[in-house]
Amino acid sequence: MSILVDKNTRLLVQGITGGEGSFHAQRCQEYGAKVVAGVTPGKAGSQVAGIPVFNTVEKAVRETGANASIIFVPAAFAADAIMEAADAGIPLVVCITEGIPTLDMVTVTGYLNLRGARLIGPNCPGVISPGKSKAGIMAGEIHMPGAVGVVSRSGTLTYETVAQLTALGLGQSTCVGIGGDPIVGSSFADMLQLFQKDRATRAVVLIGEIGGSKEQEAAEFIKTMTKPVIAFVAGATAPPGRRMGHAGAIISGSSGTAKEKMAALKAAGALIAPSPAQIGETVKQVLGKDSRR
Amino acid sequence: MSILVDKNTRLLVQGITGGEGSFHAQRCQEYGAKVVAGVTPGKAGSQVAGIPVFNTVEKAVRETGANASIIFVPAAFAADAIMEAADAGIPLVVCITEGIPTLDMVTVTGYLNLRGARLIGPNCPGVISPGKSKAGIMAGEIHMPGAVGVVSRSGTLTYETVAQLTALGLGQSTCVGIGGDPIVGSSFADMLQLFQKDRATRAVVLIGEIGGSKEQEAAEFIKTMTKPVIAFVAGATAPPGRRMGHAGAIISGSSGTAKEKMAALKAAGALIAPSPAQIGETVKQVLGKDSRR
Amino acid sequence: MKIHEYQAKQILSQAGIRVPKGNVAATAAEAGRIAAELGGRCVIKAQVHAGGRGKAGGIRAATSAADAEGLAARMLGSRLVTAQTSAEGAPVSRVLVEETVEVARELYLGMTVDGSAMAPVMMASTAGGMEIEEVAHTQPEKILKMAINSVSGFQPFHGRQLAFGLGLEPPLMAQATSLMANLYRLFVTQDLSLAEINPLVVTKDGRLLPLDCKLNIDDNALFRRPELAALRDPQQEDALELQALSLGVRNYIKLDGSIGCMVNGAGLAMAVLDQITSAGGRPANFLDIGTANNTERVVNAFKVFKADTRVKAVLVNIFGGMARVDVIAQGIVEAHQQMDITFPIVIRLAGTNVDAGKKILEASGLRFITASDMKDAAEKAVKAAKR
Amino acid sequence: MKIHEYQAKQILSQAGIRVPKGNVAATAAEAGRIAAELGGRCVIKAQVHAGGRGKAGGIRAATSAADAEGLAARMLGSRLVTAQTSAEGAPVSRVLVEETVEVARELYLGMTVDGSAMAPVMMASTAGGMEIEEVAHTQPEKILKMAINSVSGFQPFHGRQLAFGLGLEPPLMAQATSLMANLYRLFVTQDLSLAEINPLVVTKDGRLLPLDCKLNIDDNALFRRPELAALRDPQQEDALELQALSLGVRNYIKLDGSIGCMVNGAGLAMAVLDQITSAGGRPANFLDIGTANNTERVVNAFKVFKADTRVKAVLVNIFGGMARVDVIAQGIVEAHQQMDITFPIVIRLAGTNVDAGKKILEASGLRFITASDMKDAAEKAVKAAKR
Repeated sequence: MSILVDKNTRLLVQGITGGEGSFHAQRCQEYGAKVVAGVTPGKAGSQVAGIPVFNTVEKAVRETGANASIIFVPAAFAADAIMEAADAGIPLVVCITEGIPTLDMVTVTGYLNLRGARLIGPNCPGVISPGKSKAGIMAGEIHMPGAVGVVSRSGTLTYETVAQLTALGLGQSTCVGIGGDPIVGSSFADMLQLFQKDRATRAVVLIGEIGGSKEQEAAEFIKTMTKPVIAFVAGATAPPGRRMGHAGAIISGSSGTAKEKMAALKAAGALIAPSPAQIGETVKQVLGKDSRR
Repeated sequence: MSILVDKNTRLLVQGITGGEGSFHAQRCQEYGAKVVAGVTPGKAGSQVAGIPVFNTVEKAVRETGANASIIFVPAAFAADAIMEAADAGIPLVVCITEGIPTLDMVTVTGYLNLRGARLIGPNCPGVISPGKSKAGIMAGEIHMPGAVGVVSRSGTLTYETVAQLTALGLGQSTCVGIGGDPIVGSSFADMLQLFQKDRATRAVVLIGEIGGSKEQEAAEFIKTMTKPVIAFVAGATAPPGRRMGHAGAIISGSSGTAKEKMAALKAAGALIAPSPAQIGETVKQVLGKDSRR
Repeated sequence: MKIHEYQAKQILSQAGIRVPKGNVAATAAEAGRIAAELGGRCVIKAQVHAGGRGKAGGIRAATSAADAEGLAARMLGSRLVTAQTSAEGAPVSRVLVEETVEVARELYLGMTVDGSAMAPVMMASTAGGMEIEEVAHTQPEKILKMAINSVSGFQPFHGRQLAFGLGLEPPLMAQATSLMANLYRLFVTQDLSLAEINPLVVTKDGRLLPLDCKLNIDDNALFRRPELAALRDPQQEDALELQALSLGVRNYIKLDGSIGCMVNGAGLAMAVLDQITSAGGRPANFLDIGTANNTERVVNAFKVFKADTRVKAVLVNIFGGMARVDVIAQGIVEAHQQMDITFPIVIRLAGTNVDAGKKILEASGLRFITASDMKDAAEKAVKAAKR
Repeated sequence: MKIHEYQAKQILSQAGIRVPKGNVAATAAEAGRIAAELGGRCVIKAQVHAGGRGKAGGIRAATSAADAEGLAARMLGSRLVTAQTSAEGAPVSRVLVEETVEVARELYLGMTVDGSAMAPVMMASTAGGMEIEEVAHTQPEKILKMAINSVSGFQPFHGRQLAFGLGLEPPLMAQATSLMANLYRLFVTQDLSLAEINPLVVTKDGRLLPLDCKLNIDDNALFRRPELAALRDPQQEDALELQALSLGVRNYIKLDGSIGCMVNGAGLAMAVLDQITSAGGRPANFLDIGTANNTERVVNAFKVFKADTRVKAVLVNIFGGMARVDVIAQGIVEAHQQMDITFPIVIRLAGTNVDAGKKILEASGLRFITASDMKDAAEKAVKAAKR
């Protein structure tokens, strides 16, 4: 098993005729994802690598049965694209786009809540269930099927983590980047809940960042989990009040620091990796000790 | 039993220091309702007939445990008052106010949906569970405790119906006016569902009006009901395209006519009273024949 | 509240929606000048609050400024009788003089508030120019409907879905979504209750233009839209209804019978009309006297009955609740003191303070026909009106 | 994006919020004239993008126009060093000259977007004039918070609840709810990321006035707020960061160490800073090179490293995904061709096209210190910087 995406995922690519959309649609396809449709308004009838293109998501869903969407449209139009996917009844929307205005995301999350759709991102690398499917921009080849779930606010730091895991022979059930913006569709806690229920996942790696309080909320959920959680929070040495690339990564007040976040995670029972280079090792220690299957 | 209000209802009156608010707060109290608080911004600390007045609903709820609110504030401020009640966690809000702009009600119903609060009205006479409690402006003395549920879009036509029922010795479990506006918080179907579940209710009277399609939606639900429904739809002789006092009572297109509504209700198994003066008699015939308890 | 087509188009234009070139004229000379500015060839449209103008001769093509002036001269000051007006028709005091547009396609675009969806709904159809309710009845699949909840508001995807559904490809698609976004914003910010652009035409030179437009404003919201309230044209309203309104009798609607009705509550008032009809009579009006407890409004209602020469009898049916029966009774007595009332009055009273009310009527020494219930009242009123 | 206090107050004023009387001056003479218009007695406030101005002498009371002119003359052209600026301080090129206000109470009012509530949040406190984060830490009960979801938007009841919570009774309550409604509308329509009125004062003559105000604009929304984007004051920004920005290196933040960093991805970049620190070194900057696959941005990043005289070594850590390692490697080689690079460069490469990237570096014949993973890279960079 796995979470979010698997062999049954029928992927739609919004913005498929753009450079990134077209490139990654093909990479997902090559990895084994069923990419069933693309959407670019006004480009209906054309194809990208054999994938049919539609004018609207509604039509694409009606004709192809797409049940997940990955979005590559530019920031100014991304909120509309996410809502279009939810309106068309797509239950899982992955938004890669970076730089979406925060207040657009207030509207989007309110609307998705109403429609009952799940959003991963924006400003995220997406989702991969190694060996099954990929709705994301991560390099598929660094992954390996297995029992470790990975959830992160950061893209490349996830790759780093996955590379460490794979090098140590620790495969992954699913890796999710939830995104680095102040408002994202899914929280750490949402993903931990799915991993806790997923039979294929034996341990979860959580990679946090400075800013906000999502790691503290995750800590509250970790208290209720039976599976081990290994955590790292980036930005311990970042100066306060600055936006560190990720719009969410601003330390404001006392609750946003890496120190406090790590303390909360530790108090909730998570194991803290001593440095970003030691995340893989820490997982190995835990799984070695962990007698539960 | 009964629906919506009973002996456990702790009623808050919003706009209690106004003429109507103060008058009806006392009438509800006299009828036996537990009127625990009133709200008028800026009048905290004062009293109306022994009922303490607060500045905000939040404070009133915190201090008195109010679990229902009846609203008498003017139309321009009523939407805000309804949302304030829902925001403070009140699960049942009854809005008497007439003349609220339709688009305000779009906002209000969206917000109440989010908060999980139930709204009765606006532009309605409210709710009475005879012998138990009253959150409305109906004259209590025409009612009589019993087994007939009444739900109506109209105020005085409800009184007319209740008077007929009482004169025939047919008491009422609960009488609800859902309001005559195009957008109201609760539909016929919502109320029918509660009456169907209510053990004290043996039959339900539904009084519809021209305009909209709420009666047709009710008909859909009636198909699933085991209790008899007696219906009347006012406005069979009203001219199309005119607003008959109730903003909702405009016949537009073909689906809003009394004829179509009565046909839909009849097809769903409801008994149609031949005239507004014969609603009581029709109920009596049904309950006489009805062998179910 | 209804407004004229020319007013509606001005509002569209202010909302950023392109409308046909043209202007409104109150005199034939003015119409001629506008026609000249448009190059002579133009369309003259009678401004009345009713549809069906085309078939009734209220929309005419002019070939020159002189022609336009002549057509306007014939329309202005006349009354236009259409399928939607009374037999007397509606007075034409203004005409809209507009450019002639070469039409390639006729579409429909409308907005209203859907009580079931509890949201504004945008409707679009390729069956433009037709009566949309007729289309809804016979070809419902031809109407695209989209409820727009207030969480998202109108988003470009709503527009694309409707536009592609209408078969509008880029660049018309972009024109359409922009027009729809502007119409939505207008609707929700200006408290409209109905907006209809029918037909919305695609011109042969590739423009998307509202050829006709109807905007209604939510009466309940007029208090906060003074600039829209000011657009009311009393000339387009019924004389009796206007008189009632000016007397503070707000919920009065003229019908075509002979029995004047005074009832409290809209639902009960409609039921009384039904009861009169089923008793074989015809009501002269709908009148919800409401709950304001003062005798003056009752007196004023009787002034309206008296002004209505068709009224042969009056039926008063009051079920006191918020409204107090004694106040109504007192009003009826005062009406008799203030004017000479010759028609018979059937009265049925019940509810709050009914006994006090009955006593007031008895003490007055006036003659009324009393009734025990609404059926009884209706039957007696029908009988009284036939005498 | 940050803006100045005087700009923020102009924006508040346009949004219908009353602000203290006054004006901004770029010269001492101008300041004197404004002071004279205000009656002589006034306050002179240095305009810099940093808090803590009061304690640092950036806010001074003037007793006359001449006094005001003198104070302004001393401030203008100087650099103000506060607890929130660097040691060099921020340049003062404008002063705000404002009426002196008699303060009865100091309150706090702020808005930001709460990532957990996924909504704008309005915060109010009776602890006005204090650092709100300090209050949040020590007396959290003193901060009233209200998340305002986009379904309802800001409603009067939100305002009443906050105003009564602050102890504001009518008529100040009405002033407060109106101010809050305007602030909310401003926040959501202008894409603000932070709005702080601190202190919001109740004056002795019963006015509610924003005495200081900070507005930040969401960088992601600047594309649709050109009028706000135009308010940027580059003088208030760090010279190296400005240079980076002008070279298209957007995610560059100057830090206080000696190791220049070039990383792809913000999270990985932060982790690299952490790794350098734990290896005993100090990073000179944060730099997320992003995913744009062109060599020019890499070359430009090296231009910034070269311009930064503190840089003793550079650490390049790239985990290719969207970004391709070969392009980055090519960029590093081109940087050496275009400029004389003397500092040692530690390079760790992984991910997409890593082999091609390594070949490019080898083929260049240039000397680099290669590292196997980020820990190794950090340790080697720290060692290199110490030499």
